[in-house]
Amino acid sequence: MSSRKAEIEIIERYCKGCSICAEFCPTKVLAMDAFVVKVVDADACIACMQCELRCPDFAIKVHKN
Amino acid sequence: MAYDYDKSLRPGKLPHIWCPGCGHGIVMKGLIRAMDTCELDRKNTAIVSGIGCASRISGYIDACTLHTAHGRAAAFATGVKMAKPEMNVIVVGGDGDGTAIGGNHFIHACRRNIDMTYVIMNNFIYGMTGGQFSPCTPTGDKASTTVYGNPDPVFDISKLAIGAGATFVARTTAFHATQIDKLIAEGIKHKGMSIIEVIDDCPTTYGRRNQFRSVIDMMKRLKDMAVPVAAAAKMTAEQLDGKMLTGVLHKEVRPEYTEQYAKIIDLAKSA
Amino acid sequence: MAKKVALLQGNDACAQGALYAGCMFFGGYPITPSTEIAEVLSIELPKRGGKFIQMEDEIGAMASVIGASLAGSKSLTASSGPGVSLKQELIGYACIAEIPCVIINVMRGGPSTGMPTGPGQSDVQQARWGTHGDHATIAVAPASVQEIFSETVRAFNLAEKYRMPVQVLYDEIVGHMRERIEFPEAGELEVIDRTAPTDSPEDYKPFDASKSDVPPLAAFGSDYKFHVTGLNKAADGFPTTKAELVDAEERRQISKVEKPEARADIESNEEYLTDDAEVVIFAYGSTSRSARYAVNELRKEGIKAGLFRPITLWPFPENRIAELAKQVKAIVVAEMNLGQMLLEVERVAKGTCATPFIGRVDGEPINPGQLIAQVKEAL
Amino acid sequence: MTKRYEIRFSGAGGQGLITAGIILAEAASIVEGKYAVQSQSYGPEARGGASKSEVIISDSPIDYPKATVVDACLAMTQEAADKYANGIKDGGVLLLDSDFVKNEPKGNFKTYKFPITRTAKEEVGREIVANVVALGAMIALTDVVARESGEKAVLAKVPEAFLDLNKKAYSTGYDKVKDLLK
Repeated sequence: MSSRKAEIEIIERYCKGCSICAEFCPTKVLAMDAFVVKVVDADACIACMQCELRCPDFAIKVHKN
Repeated sequence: MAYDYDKSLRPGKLPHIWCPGCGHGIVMKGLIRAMDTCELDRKNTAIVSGIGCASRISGYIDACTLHTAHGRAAAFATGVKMAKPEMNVIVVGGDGDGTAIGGNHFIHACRRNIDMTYVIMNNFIYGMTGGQFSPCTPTGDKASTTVYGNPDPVFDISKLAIGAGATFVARTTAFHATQIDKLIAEGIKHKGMSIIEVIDDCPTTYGRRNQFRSVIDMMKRLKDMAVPVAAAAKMTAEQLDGKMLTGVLHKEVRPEYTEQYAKIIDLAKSA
Repeated sequence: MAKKVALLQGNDACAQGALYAGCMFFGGYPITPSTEIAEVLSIELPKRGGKFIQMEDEIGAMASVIGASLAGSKSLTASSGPGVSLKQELIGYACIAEIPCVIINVMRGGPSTGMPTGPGQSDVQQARWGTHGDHATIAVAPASVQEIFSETVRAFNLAEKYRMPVQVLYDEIVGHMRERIEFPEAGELEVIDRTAPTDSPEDYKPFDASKSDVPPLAAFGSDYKFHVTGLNKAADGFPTTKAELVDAEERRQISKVEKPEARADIESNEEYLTDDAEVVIFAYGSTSRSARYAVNELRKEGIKAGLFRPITLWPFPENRIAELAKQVKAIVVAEMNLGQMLLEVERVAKGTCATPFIGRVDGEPINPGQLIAQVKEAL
Repeated sequence: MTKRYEIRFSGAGGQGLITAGIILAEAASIVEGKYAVQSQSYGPEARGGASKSEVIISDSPIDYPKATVVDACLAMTQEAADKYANGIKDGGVLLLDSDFVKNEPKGNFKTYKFPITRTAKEEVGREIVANVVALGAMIALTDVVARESGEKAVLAKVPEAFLDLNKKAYSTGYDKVKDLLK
C-alpha cells in the first residue's frame, strides 16, 4: 500500500492541455508535457482535489487513499 | 474516491466540444455535483438550454434534456414546468443567449418567480459564433465586432435578475469550483426562480483579443476579481472598483408561480 | 337527447374544439383578431386542471407550447399575422424536433401591422414556407363556426398522429362571426393521442423510424430520459453532421406527410356541383361562402359553375386540382390576397385550363357579385 | 328561393347593440331553429363612435356571411345614421331614436321613429335597457322572429335579477312599434 495521500489518474484522451490543473496545484504534483498533463511528483499530492474539481475536461480523477 | 461524474454523463460524449481552458466544463461538473447533492431523479429533471457553447451542456448530462433555439430556453422551460410542476427544471446557457436575444424571457421568468434554476455562464462574449460582443462585454473591450473597443454599457446579470424579481440570486466564478455546486444546490433547493451567475472564461474568442496571454491569466483574473459579499461589506468603494461580488447576493420568499397557478385551478374548479 | 347547441363566435368555437380534443396547455400573447381564444381558454382550462399562460411575447408563447407538449400536454397557441411571423422560428423547431402542437392563425391583412380588425387570407403561403428550411406543412382552413370546432379537433389529431406542428388558418370574418353550433357528444368525433413508446427506457430513441416513419414520442417526466435538439440529429436525438443521416432524416420528415397514404389521410376538400362543372371557383375560408352563393346564382342562369373548397390547404390537393383542370374551362381562384394559392393552382393546372384570379387586400370580403362577374368573363 | 333577411343595429359603442344583435341571432337560430349569422364592427370603433352589429337570418344555410342589402336598420345616434343607414334596400325599413337622429337619412325605405333611449329611461325605468327596447322594436317592425322567441332569447341572456326589467323593456319596445304600425 502506498503512503501517498492519493493516486492521480489522467485520462489523456480527454485532456486538452489547458494547464489549469498544473498551474493551481498547491504542491506542484502536475506539470505539462507538451499538450497533455502528467503527474511529475505523485508523492507531493496532499489530496486537496483542486485539480479534479477544476479540470474542465473530465480528464483527472483523484483517488484518495 | 474520485468524484463519479460518469454516472451522470451520457456514454460516448466525451471529450466535449469546448476549447482548452473553457470554464463551461468546470461549471457542468459543478452542476452534476449539485444535482447529486439535491438527489435529483434524472428522469424527473429537465435541463433546458438555448444556443451557444454553454447551451451544449444539455447534450452531455443524462436527464430529460432540451436544447432549444437561441435565447428561448427560459420560455421552453416555463412550458415544461407549467405542464409538469413536479419536475425539477434547470436552465443552462450563456450571457448572450440569456440576456440579449433571450433577455425578455429571462426577465419574465424572474418576474413570475417560477420554480427553476437558471445557471448562466457569463464569459463576456459570443463564443460559438466567433467572439462578437455581448451585453456583458465590458465597455472598451475588444470583440470581433468591436475592434475599436466596445462602446456599449454592460448588463450586470445578477442585478438584472434581482431587479426583475428572481428570489434567489448568487454569483461565483469558474475558478471557484467548490462554490459552484454549493450555490447551484442552494438554488435548486430554493422555491422560486434562482439565478446562479458564473463568471466564466473564454480564452479563445475573448481572452486572446483582450490581452490575456493564457487561460491561466484569465483564471487568475477570475480569482482576483471575486470578492465574497461578507468581505465586500468591509471594503471601500475604491477597493471594490473592478471587483465582482460573489456568494448569495439576494434571497427572499415570494409566492412561486406554479403554486399560484395551482390555486387558480382550485378556484376555477370550485367556481 | 337533443344535442347542446349555442350561438358561438368562431374564436370561441376554436377554444371549445381544443378542449374537446384534450388540450391541456395554452401559451399565448394577445393579438387581434385571435384574442378571444386565449380569453376563453384562460377560463376553461383551469376548470379541468389544464394550464393557461400569457407569455411575455409571441416567441415565448410558442416556446412554452413546445415545452409543455414535450412534457406530455396537448398544447395550443393562437395568434394572427404579426404574431405568427414571430412564431416562425419555433414552428421550425417543432418541425425538426417533431413536437405535436397546434397553432391557430386568425388571419388579418398585412404585411406588418396592416389592418388588425379587417379580414385577410394572406398568410397561407407563410403557413407553408414561413419558417426557414425544408419541411412538410399541415394547415387547415375552416369556413364556418361549426367547422372551426371540428377542424381544431382534427388539427390536434393530425399533430398527435404525425408528431408535428399543425396550423389552423381562418380569416377574421369566420373568427368573429357568430353562428349556431351543435356540440358533438364525447366520443362522437375521433380524438387521437400521440403514440407512446413501447421500447424500454434504455433502448428508446426518440427519432428511430425503423418501425414507423412517425417515431413514438415519450414525455419528459415519465420513465424516459432523452435529448431533443433543433440541430440536425440522428435517430438517438443527438446532433450529427453525417450527410447520409441528415439527408435521411430530412426526407423522412417530409415524406411522413407527403407520401400518398398520408396525403389521403390528411387532405380534406369540399366540392359543390363540380361533377358537370365547366368552371370551378377555388376558394377557402369565408371566401368560399361567397363562392357558394355565386355558384347558386350562376346555376340559376344556367351556367355550369362549381366550387372547390380545400379544407386542408397544405399539403395542397394537387391530384384533384389536376383532374379538375382537365375537366373545366377555367378554375377561378378567389382569395383575400393578391394571388398566393393561385400559384399552387397554376403549378398544378399546368396550363390545361384558364386560371383567372380575383383577389382583395382592402379589408373587405370578396362578394358574390365580383365572383359572378369573373366567372362570366372566364367563359 | 330561400328568404334571406338582413338586419343592422347601429349606434354608439357601449349602447349594447352588439348584444341586441346576438340576442336576435339566438332567437332565430336557437329558439326558432333557423339559420343566423351575427357579425359586428371591431376595434376602436367598437369602443366609441359609431358601432354596428349585423344579423342575417335565413331558412337555409347562409353562404355569404356579410350584409349585402339591408332589409332593416336601426340607428340610435346621428353618427350611426350617417354612417350605417345606407345600403337599405328599396322598401326596407329604418328605425331611429328620434331624440338623437335629427337629420333623417333619405332613401326608398320607410322610416319609423320614437325616443328609444328616453322610453327606456322614463317608461321602463333604466336607460341601460335601451338596447332591449330597440330589439323589441326591431322585431315588431320586421316580424323576422316571433314576439315570444325574441322574449325567450332576451330572458336567457340576462341575469336573473334583471329578468323583469328586460321583459318590460322588450315588450315596451315591441308595443311602441306595433302602435306606430297601426
